[in-house]
Amino acid sequence: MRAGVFLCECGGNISGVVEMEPLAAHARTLDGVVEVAIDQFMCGTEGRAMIEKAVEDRGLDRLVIASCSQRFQGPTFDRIARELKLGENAVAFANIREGCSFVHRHEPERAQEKARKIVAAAVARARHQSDLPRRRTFLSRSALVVGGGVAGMAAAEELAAAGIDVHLVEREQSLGGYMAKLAKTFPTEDCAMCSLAPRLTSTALNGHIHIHTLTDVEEISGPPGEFRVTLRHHPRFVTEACVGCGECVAVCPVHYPSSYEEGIAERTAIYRPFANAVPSTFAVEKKGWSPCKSACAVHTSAQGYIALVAAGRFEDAYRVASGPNPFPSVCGRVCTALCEAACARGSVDEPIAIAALKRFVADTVGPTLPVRPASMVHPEPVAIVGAGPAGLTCARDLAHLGYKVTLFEAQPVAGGMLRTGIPDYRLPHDVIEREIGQVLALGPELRLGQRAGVDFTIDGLFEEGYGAVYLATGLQKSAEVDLPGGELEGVLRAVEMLRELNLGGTPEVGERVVVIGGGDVALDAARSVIRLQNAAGYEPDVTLVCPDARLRLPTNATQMKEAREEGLDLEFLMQPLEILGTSHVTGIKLRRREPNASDRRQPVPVQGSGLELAADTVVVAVGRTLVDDFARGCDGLELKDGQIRIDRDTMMTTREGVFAGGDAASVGLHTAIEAIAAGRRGGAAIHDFLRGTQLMPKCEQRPPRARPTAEEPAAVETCRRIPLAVIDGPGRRTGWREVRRVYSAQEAVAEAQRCLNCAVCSECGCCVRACPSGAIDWDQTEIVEELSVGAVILATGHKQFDAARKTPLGYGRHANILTQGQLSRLLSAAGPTAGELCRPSDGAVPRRIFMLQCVGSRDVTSSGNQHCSAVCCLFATLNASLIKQQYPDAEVTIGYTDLRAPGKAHEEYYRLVQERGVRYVRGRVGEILEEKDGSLRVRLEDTMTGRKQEGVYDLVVLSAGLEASDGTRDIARVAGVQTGAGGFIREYHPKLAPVDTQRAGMFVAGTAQGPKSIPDSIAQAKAAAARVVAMLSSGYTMTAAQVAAGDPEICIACGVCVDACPQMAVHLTTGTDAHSVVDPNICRGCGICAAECPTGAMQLGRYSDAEVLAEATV
Amino acid sequence: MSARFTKTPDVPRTHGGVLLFRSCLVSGEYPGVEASTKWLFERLGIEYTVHPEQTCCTGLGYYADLIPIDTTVALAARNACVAVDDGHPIVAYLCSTCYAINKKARSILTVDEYRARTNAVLAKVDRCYDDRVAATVQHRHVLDILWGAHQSIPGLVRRRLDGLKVATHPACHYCKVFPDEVLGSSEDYMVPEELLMPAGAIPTGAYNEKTTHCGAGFRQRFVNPSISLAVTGEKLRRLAEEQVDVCVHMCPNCHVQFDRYHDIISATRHEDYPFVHLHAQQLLALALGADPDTVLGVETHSQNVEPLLERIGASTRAPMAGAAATSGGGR
Amino acid sequence: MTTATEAAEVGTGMAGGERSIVAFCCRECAYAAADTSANARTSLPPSVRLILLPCTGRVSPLHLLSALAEGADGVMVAGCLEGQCHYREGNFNAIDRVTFVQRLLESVGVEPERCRMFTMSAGEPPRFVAAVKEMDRVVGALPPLTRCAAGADPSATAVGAGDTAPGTRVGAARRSAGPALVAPGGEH
Amino acid sequence: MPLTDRGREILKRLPATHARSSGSIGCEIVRHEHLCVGCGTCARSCPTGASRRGDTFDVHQLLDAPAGSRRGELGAALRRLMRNDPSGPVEVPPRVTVYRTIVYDAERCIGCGTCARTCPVNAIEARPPEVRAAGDEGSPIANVTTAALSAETVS
Repeated sequence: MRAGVFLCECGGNISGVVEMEPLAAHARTLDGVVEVAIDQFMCGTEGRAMIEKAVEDRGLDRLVIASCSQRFQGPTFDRIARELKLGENAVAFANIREGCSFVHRHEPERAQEKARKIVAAAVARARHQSDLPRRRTFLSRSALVVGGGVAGMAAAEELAAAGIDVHLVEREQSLGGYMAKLAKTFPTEDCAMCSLAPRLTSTALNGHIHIHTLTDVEEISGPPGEFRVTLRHHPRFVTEACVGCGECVAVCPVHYPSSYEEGIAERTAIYRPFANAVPSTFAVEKKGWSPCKSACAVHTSAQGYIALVAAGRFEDAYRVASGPNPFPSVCGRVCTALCEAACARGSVDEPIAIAALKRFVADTVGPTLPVRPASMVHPEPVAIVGAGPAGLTCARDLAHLGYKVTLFEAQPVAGGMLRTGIPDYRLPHDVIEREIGQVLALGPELRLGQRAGVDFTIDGLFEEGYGAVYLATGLQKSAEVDLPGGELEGVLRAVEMLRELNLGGTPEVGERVVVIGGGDVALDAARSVIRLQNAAGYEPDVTLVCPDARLRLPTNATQMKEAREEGLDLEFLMQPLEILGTSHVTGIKLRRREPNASDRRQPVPVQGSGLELAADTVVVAVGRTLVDDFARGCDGLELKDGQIRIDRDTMMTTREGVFAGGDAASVGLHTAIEAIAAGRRGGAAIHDFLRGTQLMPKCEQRPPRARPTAEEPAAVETCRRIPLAVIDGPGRRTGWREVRRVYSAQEAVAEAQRCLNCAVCSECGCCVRACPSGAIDWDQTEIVEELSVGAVILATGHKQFDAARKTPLGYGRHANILTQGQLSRLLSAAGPTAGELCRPSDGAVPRRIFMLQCVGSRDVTSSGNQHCSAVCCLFATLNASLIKQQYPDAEVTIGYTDLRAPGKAHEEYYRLVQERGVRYVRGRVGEILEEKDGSLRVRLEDTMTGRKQEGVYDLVVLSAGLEASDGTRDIARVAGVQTGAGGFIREYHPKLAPVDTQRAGMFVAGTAQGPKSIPDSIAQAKAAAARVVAMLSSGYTMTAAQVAAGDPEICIACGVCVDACPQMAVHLTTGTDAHSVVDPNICRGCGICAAECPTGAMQLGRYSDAEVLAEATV
Repeated sequence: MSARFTKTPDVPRTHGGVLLFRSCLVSGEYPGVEASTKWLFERLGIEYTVHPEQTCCTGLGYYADLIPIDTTVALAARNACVAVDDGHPIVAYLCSTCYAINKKARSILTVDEYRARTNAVLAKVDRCYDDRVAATVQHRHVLDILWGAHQSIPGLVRRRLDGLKVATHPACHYCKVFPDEVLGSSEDYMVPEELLMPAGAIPTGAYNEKTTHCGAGFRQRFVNPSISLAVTGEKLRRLAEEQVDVCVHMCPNCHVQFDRYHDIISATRHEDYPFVHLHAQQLLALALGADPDTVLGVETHSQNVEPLLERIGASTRAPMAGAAATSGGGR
Repeated sequence: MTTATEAAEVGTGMAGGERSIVAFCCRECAYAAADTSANARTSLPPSVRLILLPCTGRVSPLHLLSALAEGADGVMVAGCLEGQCHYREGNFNAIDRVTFVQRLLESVGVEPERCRMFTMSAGEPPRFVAAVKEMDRVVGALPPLTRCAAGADPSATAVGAGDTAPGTRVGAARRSAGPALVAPGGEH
Repeated sequence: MPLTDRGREILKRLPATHARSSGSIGCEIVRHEHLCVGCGTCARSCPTGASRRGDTFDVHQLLDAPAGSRRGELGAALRRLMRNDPSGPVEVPPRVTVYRTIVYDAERCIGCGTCARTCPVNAIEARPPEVRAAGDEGSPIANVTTAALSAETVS
């Protein structure tokens, strides 16, 4: 070491007590000291010149400055050393002024001795000082502001004014935050929106501010100066083309509680919270597909047409119901209604009667709508074999797409099993024929009595020029019966019998009939036989023998109940063995069965339980099989175990150009709705095939299944389903009239209003059609964006304490209890009541109003918060003042604990409002009771007079306190900043750094840091912005010299330093040679880790163990 | 209108080691409450015992300012020793007054000086309330134990209580003396109603003046009968407003106050309060098929409970005409 | 302005000049208070020499014991008030480390008062002055600290030195058979 | 043998003596306290919690520490000051983490040797068990009847 000791006389401050020459002489004796100089003002220009000359002449590499306190002139000499290229750690200080001369003026000789010691210590320290690296990190001149409330916007504008690029992220649909909900602000009573709107527009128009609404911050990583931020943009479903005209709101049928209106008013699914929202484009809240839509095979927007029915708009409802399904009336009657099983209302009381509502809509509106033939666009004609639900749906879709379609039906009537399989009492023929008529009206040609493979062949069709063929023949033949005696007279096949019945014939049946089977065909056959026997004058005596333990889908409990009411008796777990009789049936031999482990598979016969039933007719309904004569004349077509083989994704059979669907090539249950779904898929596949587009798999990507939030069902009044009128059981046997009546209009509307709006947007499509600029786009999905920003300001705000947590106060139970936020919405001119104050229960103007302070604040019980929420006293005073001005004869009483009005002009405002006649009573209320007429009895003890007071009021307003918002809790977790009581983000130092957080480069502003008023929030926002500007202004930062650093060789990776560091700046590398790594950007140089390190591997720049020990032990 | 309330969190099930702490008022006024509780414990498979050496908790005397606290603490300590020595450290109290006074004694006994004084007394009967006893004894209300086993109630329901509107009168000494140890919310205590919901009972949830007390006030009933009955009347009026069918209780003191004076108050105030008072355990036992006479002991009640029994189909008096009797009456 | 009282305060045990106290002061609070009191020309006992550290959290037991071993009669740590530390927790660590060193000194028969922690705010210079004077008075009242020469054989002064084998503490579970392992050497 | 969390949980419940009684697994753990630097790695990695950081500190660990190490310097300084031999372990305040003596509980130690392997300063020695002759009653773990094991744990 070649050190130079420079003694400063400090103009007599030092030399007046300590003789400089003897001190210099002593300094020269210290080893390593090659130069000693004295000057009157070492920090002056002369002193500086002396140092430069000494460094140059004597080649000094260390400077020992014996002068005043390092806190005072330290930076001056550091800069000199840096300019003389001596490095970052070349100067040692000997504080012989404040450390010696000033404090020992009366003991010069002891001061002299101490000065010598201080200089010697500094020289000893200098021997151990080594240069320290400083890294330069470039800062991106951009910042992220989380939270678009008044604080977030103020900070963003301030940063933009400093030329910094700002990303303003807001979770809600529009900027504005809590202030946008207020009517007026205290203490000046000026309108909140009037002061906020200019900020909103200037923020929107500011080029430097990029606004991201409906966006969450998912992750923040990396060091300060180059934070890597991941944003998740939730879909708005409305494009930029939206001009904000509001046509869509007029047609949206959904009513959903509005969080902006604090729950006292409803909004539609597509909405804009308030008029001058920024951005002004609307947004659709869509939680995915409602449970009913996801469960339906054709994904009908059931919530859509139910919402429209609830709004009384039956035409729109019919359009939504018949969109994906050409047979709404039919399905309203016979569908298995999986949607009702999935309905979320089922968890509250009973599912919505979705099928009945669809039937009501189709029956009332269906017949009235004229159907115009579709225009022919594509040249290739398409042939459809089989005019059942699958074929007809395919025909309708292809007709809409502009194809010339020809339907070939073997039976004399179209409709397939719907027409010939289901008797009138369940599906009247006129209904099915009407809906078939509507399909044919689009243009497809129907040729009856044409059996494929007999009257024409599939190959023949291709020769005639058809582009594609769709086989939808269904299963028209009863399955073979392998029972002995199956060919006896009196044994009927159910399918054929029902076909004969439905085609007008009257199959004759005996007096004692046994029906064998477990599906819907069996049940229909049995109930038809009852009616036939009744018509033939016999006493109905029918037994349905079902080999399984239960009737199979698609039958359901209601059908079985109706059958029992009509006198049918059902026997389960009975296996038929033999049909008795010589030429004609005389009885049937059966055996009872035990259900095995799962009674779906073959039940195990029980020995010795054989019994016989006398019967003169046996109807067999054990399934249906394929009539496969169409296969002749169509080479290359493969059949596999009774079904046409198709590629499930492209619906194409093994023969090019031939597609198949419905029961004949079923992918699921043999139900009407599955057949219709197969028809739609077939139509789409043929269109792709003919247009040559690549045959994409037809499975749709399903959006998430929406669920109502946990508390929605709980908040719903229970009201069971509106019952459907039914003809009484015996009365039904006499004829074929339809069993179940249809809803009346009032009943339908009442039933539809029970819907919980699970997905909020019911995808009814009304807004899409109504939008003049076509701005609504349902295909938007979430977008993830990565950003790099220099600094982050957290301004995520607060939320109101949930007053329902104080059960005895009755919020949520008693109608006429509001929170101050809700009252503020009522008093707001842009509010739901345009400023009129009206009681929620009866809308009357309340005359006696009571306001209760400190609800959930200053509360030591477990159901409240301990902190004071700072603004509620003034908020209540403001609202009380507004009420008194608008309704002078109103009596407003405020029950307070301590009326706190600390801000500027708050006390004067409080006094003014008292003069306006608002009464203040010092007392806390234990319970609020609701009287019969909705008025509220409030009991409190006036602690000033010590007397108990009890009053009856028309309206009670609770001043619920402030808590950290969900956004604040989430961002604290994501950003890794600490939170304190009440969940608010903890500032780094309550007095010295109120807007910093303990993470460098991250700042906090507004109510996210704690309850405060708007002016304080804005002040903090500007402060935070100033901190960011200071940090980013230089464009780059040099890491500090005084930071900790671990020596990888000595470090044993025990992690003690990691736990000790309050800044979380240290982490361990993994692997065999693991060691500690300190991030110089985050380390603040306190040295705690260095003191804790068990091996001394961790050292702090400028204060290493060697340096400190040297100075301490001289 | 189904009430809105936050569900009471589940607690671990108590399988055994329970000492059923006999209560003077229960034994004297409504022995059926103790019988129902025993019957329920057996149905729910909770092993319990009743110890002959367990004495009175002197709660009534202490609150009526007749008995000094030292006596009460000594007796509580002795009862705790009896429970722990007998291997049944979980003491289940039928009466909320016993519950609160014993918990209060437990906290007093944590102070060494008082414990030393108490042990000095207990030494005469060679008992000692040492750390082991203090650590193992647990003070529970019977409802806490039943709530522990509430998952198995749905399976044991024999008589449906469909359409029966039930409201809880929360016992002050359970909810207000140790509010943080209450199962669920101390201001909206719902355990009795949640125990009865599986049987189809309709809960009332929070209602006006739910947390107001029953008016008994230990000695107020005798010293200021007018005030005492006025408060009880207020509570009856509020319950009537809610159209409840049964008000369930968890402390014999309240039950006495309501059941004995219900008709008297109704007569003096010329108001009709069309509902009956039962202990929660009694109604639950009824729903699980217990016999109203031998198990519930309804004849000790002043009110006529017969209409309710008929409505549930548990009446043993008049033969039931026609209505489809549910398979009830576990004699 | 020397006042008689200040002179008199010098302890009787050791002449004012001989004792030396090393004070580790944090830059934000203690050293700032020192500078302020010095600028007000308040006189302090010359036995205390200040060492500047960013935070008292930087002080480790090694510094304190080495200072005492190398000639200091007392060591003093002066930091921020609890909860006011500029680095949030540094002073809490220092308080515990000073307590630990006190117990170490006590266990080897050295007066624990030779090592003390003081907390003050930058705005309270008088509190710093009082701390320095208190430390000076306390250390002054103590007999001079005896030290054996550095590196000398500890057994010369220490009592009952253990055998040379490095202290092993055997905790292996005794197997039923197996020879009992050597009794640990270092245990006294 | 790297233990899964699940394994660690089971070992915590399994009485240690049980696994050791077979005599064929589990080495002798010998701790050289004077070499210990107090980093706590052994406490953190011990599967059965046999080693854990104690609340006291044996001053001898400073006095006997090797000369070059950090504790050696502390010990040297203490040795120069000390007037009498340390009277016993000293109570350690909460925030001092490094100067704590590791409490080693032989009962819970199953002798897996993890602490010896992970100790960065080789202050712990794991002496392998003598291998028994085959057929000896203390035979390897394989034939410890599972019934004994399960009976033990089930109760």
